[in-house]
Amino acid sequence: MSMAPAVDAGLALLILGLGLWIIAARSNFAAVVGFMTYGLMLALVWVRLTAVDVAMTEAALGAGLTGVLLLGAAARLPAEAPGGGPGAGLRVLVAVLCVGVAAALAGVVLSLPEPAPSLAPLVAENLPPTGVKNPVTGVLLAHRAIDTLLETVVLIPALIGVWALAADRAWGARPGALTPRPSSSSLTLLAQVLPPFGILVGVHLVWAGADEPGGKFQGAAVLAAMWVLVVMAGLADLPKVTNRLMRYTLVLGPLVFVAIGLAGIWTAGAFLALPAGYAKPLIVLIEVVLTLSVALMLGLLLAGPPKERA
Amino acid sequence: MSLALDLFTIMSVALGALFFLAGTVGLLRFPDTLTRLHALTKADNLGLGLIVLGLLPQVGSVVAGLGLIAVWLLALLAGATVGQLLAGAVPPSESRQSHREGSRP
Amino acid sequence: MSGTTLFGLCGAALVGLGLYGLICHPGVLRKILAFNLIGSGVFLLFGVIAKRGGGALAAAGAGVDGDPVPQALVITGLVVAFAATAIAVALLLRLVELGGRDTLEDEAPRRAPPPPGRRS
Amino acid sequence: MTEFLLAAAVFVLGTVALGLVRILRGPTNADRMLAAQLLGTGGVAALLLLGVATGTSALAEVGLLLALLAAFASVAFVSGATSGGHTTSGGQAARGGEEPGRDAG
Amino acid sequence: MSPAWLADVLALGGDLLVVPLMLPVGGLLLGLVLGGRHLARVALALMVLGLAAALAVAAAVLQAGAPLHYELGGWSAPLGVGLKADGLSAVLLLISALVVLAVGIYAQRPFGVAPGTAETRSSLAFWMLLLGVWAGLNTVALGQDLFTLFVALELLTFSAVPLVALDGRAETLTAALRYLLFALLGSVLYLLGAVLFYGTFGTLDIALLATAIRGADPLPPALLAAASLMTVGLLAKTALFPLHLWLPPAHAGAPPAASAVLSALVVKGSFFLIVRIWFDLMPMLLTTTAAQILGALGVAAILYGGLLALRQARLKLLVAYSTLAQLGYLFLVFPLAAASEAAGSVDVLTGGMLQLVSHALAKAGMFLAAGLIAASLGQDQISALGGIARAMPITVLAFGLGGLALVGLEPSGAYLAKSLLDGPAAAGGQWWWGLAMSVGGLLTAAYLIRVFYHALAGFQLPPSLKRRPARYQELIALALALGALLLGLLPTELLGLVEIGRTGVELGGLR
Repeated sequence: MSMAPAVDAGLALLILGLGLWIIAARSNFAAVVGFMTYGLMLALVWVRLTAVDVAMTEAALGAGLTGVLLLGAAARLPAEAPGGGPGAGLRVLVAVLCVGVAAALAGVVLSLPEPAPSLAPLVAENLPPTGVKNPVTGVLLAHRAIDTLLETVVLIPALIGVWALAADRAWGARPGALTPRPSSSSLTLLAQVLPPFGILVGVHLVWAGADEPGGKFQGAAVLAAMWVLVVMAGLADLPKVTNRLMRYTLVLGPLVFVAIGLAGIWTAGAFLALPAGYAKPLIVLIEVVLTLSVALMLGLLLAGPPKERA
Repeated sequence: MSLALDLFTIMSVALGALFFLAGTVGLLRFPDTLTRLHALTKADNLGLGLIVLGLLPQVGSVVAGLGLIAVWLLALLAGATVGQLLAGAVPPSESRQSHREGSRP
Repeated sequence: MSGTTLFGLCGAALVGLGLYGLICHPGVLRKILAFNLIGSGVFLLFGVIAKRGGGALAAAGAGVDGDPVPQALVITGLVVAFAATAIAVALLLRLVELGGRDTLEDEAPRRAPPPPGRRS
Repeated sequence: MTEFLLAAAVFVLGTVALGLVRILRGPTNADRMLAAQLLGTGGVAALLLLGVATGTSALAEVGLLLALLAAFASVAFVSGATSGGHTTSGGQAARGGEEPGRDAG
Repeated sequence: MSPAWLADVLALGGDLLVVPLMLPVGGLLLGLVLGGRHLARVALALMVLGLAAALAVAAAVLQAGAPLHYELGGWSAPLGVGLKADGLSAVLLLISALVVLAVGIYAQRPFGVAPGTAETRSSLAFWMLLLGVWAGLNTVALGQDLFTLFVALELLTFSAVPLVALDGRAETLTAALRYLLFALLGSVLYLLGAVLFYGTFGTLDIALLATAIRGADPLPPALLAAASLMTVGLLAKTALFPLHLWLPPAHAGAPPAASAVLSALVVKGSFFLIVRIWFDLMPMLLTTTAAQILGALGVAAILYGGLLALRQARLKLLVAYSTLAQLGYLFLVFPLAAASEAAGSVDVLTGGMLQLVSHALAKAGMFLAAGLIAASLGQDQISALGGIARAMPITVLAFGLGGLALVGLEPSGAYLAKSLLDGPAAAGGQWWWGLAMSVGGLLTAAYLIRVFYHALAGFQLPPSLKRRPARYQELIALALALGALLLGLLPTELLGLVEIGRTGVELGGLR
């Protein structure tokens, strides 16, 4: 008997059970911890789906940073979810509707065409001009570069939206959602030992991302996590929201990306096109600067709006 | 040679898996947070260590092996520190305080 | 049934589950969690479609089998979902800080929050 | 060997599932976090087993990421739980009295 | 316009499309670095450039008589991502640039930073978010790839939601949170539809998908699921009845400059995508009951929004409910296009886009005017408006002209739109759509009369104003409202802009 189906079935059961728990739990905190475990299991599912790049992103962003964000929220909210909500009748109605949606989707999944349509051959054919060997990186930075550019740009209004929730007089203060813990030797130790390790992993992910699984988003998420860790241990302060250097770093990545893209109009005939022969170094350059900006943005999104310290 | 290595892998991984089981049983059966904590940090680190050890002969390259060892070391470091932190976060009265839920008294 | 199809069905179920939570759960934090659940279900469908469409790259020896386009889209989508969660959490925390409740229900609470230190 | 490693992965996942009961039952949040910590290590172990069994590339990196982020999450928990931000009933943390931004006219 | 100038622009070809795409993005990046006092001025300068770019694109499209295409990065679909500017895109680009510029001028005072003062929270946030909304809209107008459009929708959402909560009061935070949850649900449903398209046809490019769908027989079940999921998701973002719950508190609670953009433009972005999906992607589905359902929901929105607007005590809430009703008109496009012959369906779409533009101008003007009134009185209870018409004649005139434009008096854009829509309704024997439009017009007139009844009462005793509005702000509101009222005078060649890139054949040919 082959074990692979058992692995898949076990993972599927775990995921569904955890999903049910996240919805059904009474305690907010229990639901969030369930969500983090859920993210971890999802990373395993992505490995099973041979999408290692996604597994890394899920582990770092989906489970890690999102989990920490929600954990912080749960710690500041009442322990139990508020009561109320729709009445029993309506709940049944909604449940029926949701089962219907799920069943319809399941039907669609089962009826997907065979053989499956795929752009994989096209990507494989068009990967050599980009100079990179990781097809996911090729798609993100060459074939669909506009999505990646817009996505880093999307983070800017998101960050502004978070900052805008400050009190007027707190403008110019430091972000206040991360609460530095009163010094504790073990935490300080961890915050000193873990980041060098994490930074190494993050840099390696970015560097290797051109040819192997990994890339800027995964690397940036790790770097952001290490930064936040150091802040939580009280070893470093967050920059004030008006800090110039921070603002320059935030826009550096997208700005370089746009500049290279615009240069492409003259050097390679189209916006976001990369001149032949220079594609790989330019992609690596974009990856590196984007990593810096994205890591900073992710960390700041986690750090919340500026707040005056009491 | 290969057979011996395979045997080594099987033994080591199986033992590691058993440690995980032990850790889980401890997590479920031990009476309070602190004893659970102590049982757990040992069990899961040993479990992961044994599994990594068992996997070493199965990976092709030295680099990959070093990577596995790095994972274990990292988990060890994190587990130890976090265990200590969690222990600090559990005031003796915590088990009688709020945040509780479910059927256990 | 192949594992891939199984995960596809799993994704469909997660969407349904999350939808229920998003509509029915009164707590905002739980609505945010439910949204993330739907999101992961959708991403899982992307993954299933990527896996189904794989093969050609493996044949070309690229080391990854699976359609890289949906995989790239999921990575983009995960970052966007994180940003969405960050805004929602920040809004919620600010609302509670200003004395609001962690729910969007208009009427007064039907069930009083349990007093601290007592089991509900 | 592949089958054995996969079987071991299933076994470890099984213990993980068992450990979930602790997240469900609590009773304290520290217990839940402890369970999550065990699940994290178990998840890493299962990942390594799966990866070696199927010859996944960049396996150690995924493992490292998981271990790093698990440690990070635990620290975040401890910080949140002990920094006084933990409230047990609604609105008590509200400070109120913040002046609203000016209404643009 | 000089031919030489036009020739230069046309020579740019597709590269021209990069300008509206990247101008607001560049503004976002520069703005974050500049911050402080310069931001308001730089943003305004970019908005002037943006209007010029939108005009250039429209001129190029008109001149060419065909859509402009562009392949980003030189990669052609399905691997790459394309841009396209057809008549519809040009209209959305133009109206976005126009309203954003008007609001940008208006907001110089409330969101400017006085010399010598450091950067303030509300000013940085407002200008950055306004640029974000603009970037999202321009990407929605030009995008040809379902996933790129998803990112554009998120750009729009992430910029629009914080605008609602800009004043930081608990009520507006609640409104923003509710809006965000609706919008996120909408996005994720849209994305779900997109993945089903990819799984079935292996591409996300709208044109390639349309071809593949046309050739598919029978239609795969995934297609229906994807179409409904995407439509429902976008309806939640557009706030079509019954998914409208979030809109009134959000639009009424935001600062007026933000409300104007939210009501005039943001909800239109998602509507625009619904039009793209139904008219470009799968026109053959338009003849089915789905179009009738959309139309029926539109009618429900017209009646419900109108009735509730009539019952509001606050001016800004009244304007917000009026937006609900006016959005309903847009959805009559679907059943009417289905009911008309190929040539007529183009007319219907022209009418729909005209209604979109007319409402955008009128509603922006009305929200700005209502905001000025609220700021001057310190509150916006309709019953307490007595004498305001004497104290602030220009503002009240702007509000009134905007209202007349909504009612659809000649020569307003709405009048022309309704006559374009009425023809097919009558010809197709579907008189009830016309009836709904008339009843909606009556309701609109009723709630406006109620406002004027109060505003004109007590003409002898004008209220004491807490602060006087700046004259230029009043004039901006007036200009927007006048624009809506005089839209019907546009030369017919310009109306033909909407038809460019639209053959009508797809629709007619398949029935």
